Amino acid sequence: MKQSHSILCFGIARDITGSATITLHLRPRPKVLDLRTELLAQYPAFGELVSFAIARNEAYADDEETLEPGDTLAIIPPVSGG
Amino acid sequence: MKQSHSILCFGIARDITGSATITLHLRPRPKVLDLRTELLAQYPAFGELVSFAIARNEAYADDEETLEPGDTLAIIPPVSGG
Amino acid sequence: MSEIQLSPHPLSIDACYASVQDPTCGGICLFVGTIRNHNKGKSVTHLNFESYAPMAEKEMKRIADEAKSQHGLHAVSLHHRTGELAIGDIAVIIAVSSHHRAAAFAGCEQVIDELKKHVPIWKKEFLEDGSYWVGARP
Amino acid sequence: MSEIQLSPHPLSIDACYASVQDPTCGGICLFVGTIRNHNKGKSVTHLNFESYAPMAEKEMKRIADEAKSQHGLHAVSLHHRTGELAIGDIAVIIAVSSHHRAAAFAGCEQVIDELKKHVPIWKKEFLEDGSYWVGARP
Repeated sequence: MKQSHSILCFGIARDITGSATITLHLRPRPKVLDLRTELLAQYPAFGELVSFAIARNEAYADDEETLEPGDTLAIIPPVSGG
Repeated sequence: MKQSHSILCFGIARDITGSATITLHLRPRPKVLDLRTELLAQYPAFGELVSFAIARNEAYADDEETLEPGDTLAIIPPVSGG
Repeated sequence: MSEIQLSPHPLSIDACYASVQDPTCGGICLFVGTIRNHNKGKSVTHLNFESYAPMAEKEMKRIADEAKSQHGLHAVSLHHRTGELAIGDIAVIIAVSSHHRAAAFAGCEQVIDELKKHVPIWKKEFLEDGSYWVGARP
Repeated sequence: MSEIQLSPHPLSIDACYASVQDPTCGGICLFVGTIRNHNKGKSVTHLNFESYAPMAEKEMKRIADEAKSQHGLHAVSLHHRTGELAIGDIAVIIAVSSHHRAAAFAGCEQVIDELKKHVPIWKKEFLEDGSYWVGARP
């Protein structure tokens, strides 16, 4: 039984996915790393970026954190403010 | 034959001498050090300052520089701008 | 005190300055980042800043608070613009007040360095012949 | 480019900023020095800056030029007020523009440090019960 998560896309991430929000289907109680892996499988262009981070509930998330249903998730490509 | 030099006084130097300009009589072709020595002899209160410099023609002067007639001289007590 | 703004409206140096000024502090250091007319030899016509606003505001606040406590600052203000900007427009202003001058410089530099590393804001540069997201690709 | 002003009139941060701003530079560092309401535990009511104007202007220019060449800066502007100032008034503004951010911070800090050591300007502080020349006596 897969768990579905919607994920916000900003900057070049929106260009890659073609949408401001995407939905990924992951195993139950997935880790951030599972999300990254699935994202790269569906959108190999993420592998061409300098790097990308995942934000969980508006904070940078470690690969080992477990995603809960209802978490606010976002793809954070390399930032360039200032 | 003494050589007379007029000297500008700023800040606490003006308070010590009581005047914006003083005149000192020095030996011919005096050095900056002679001026400092004469100044301390006439106004011992300069010895109570943290330090003081002599400006010659609007630049800091070394003790070994020779004063020429017509030089613009000034006493520079510790600065406190900014 | 630390104060942040993420705003689509033109930024004001005077407003950022006023928010940190205090009669107990003798020194204020500011950094103002503006839009350059070139980047890596290419001619830039204008650009657009996109942000993940709620997270950007949290990161800005965290960075300002950390600089304040690490350097013993009196106040930090951090304003960042969003949306479309022209050459010469102000993208970011940081103002830091402190009893000690060296701490104001060090704290201000830390805030801009950390902002450029961590705050989720993305700059798209428009050239005469196209556009690209700055720093996204090697 | 380096530009200096020694003036009895109120200083303007915007004017100092504008004199160094340039579309080739992405970063400007400013330092603003204001009049504090206390010094070494004493309550200051106001103060007076006296200068040896022609020499002060030469020293200001020398310090600005040296910072510019040593740090590879684009432009340096250094404005200092003279005469009577009240608490919170701006005594000095330094603005430095540079292609490289770290150089702007280092150059701006060097200018204020050197100004405080070498420029012939003297500050007389007025307290509730008297006045004294700052830094003159041990």
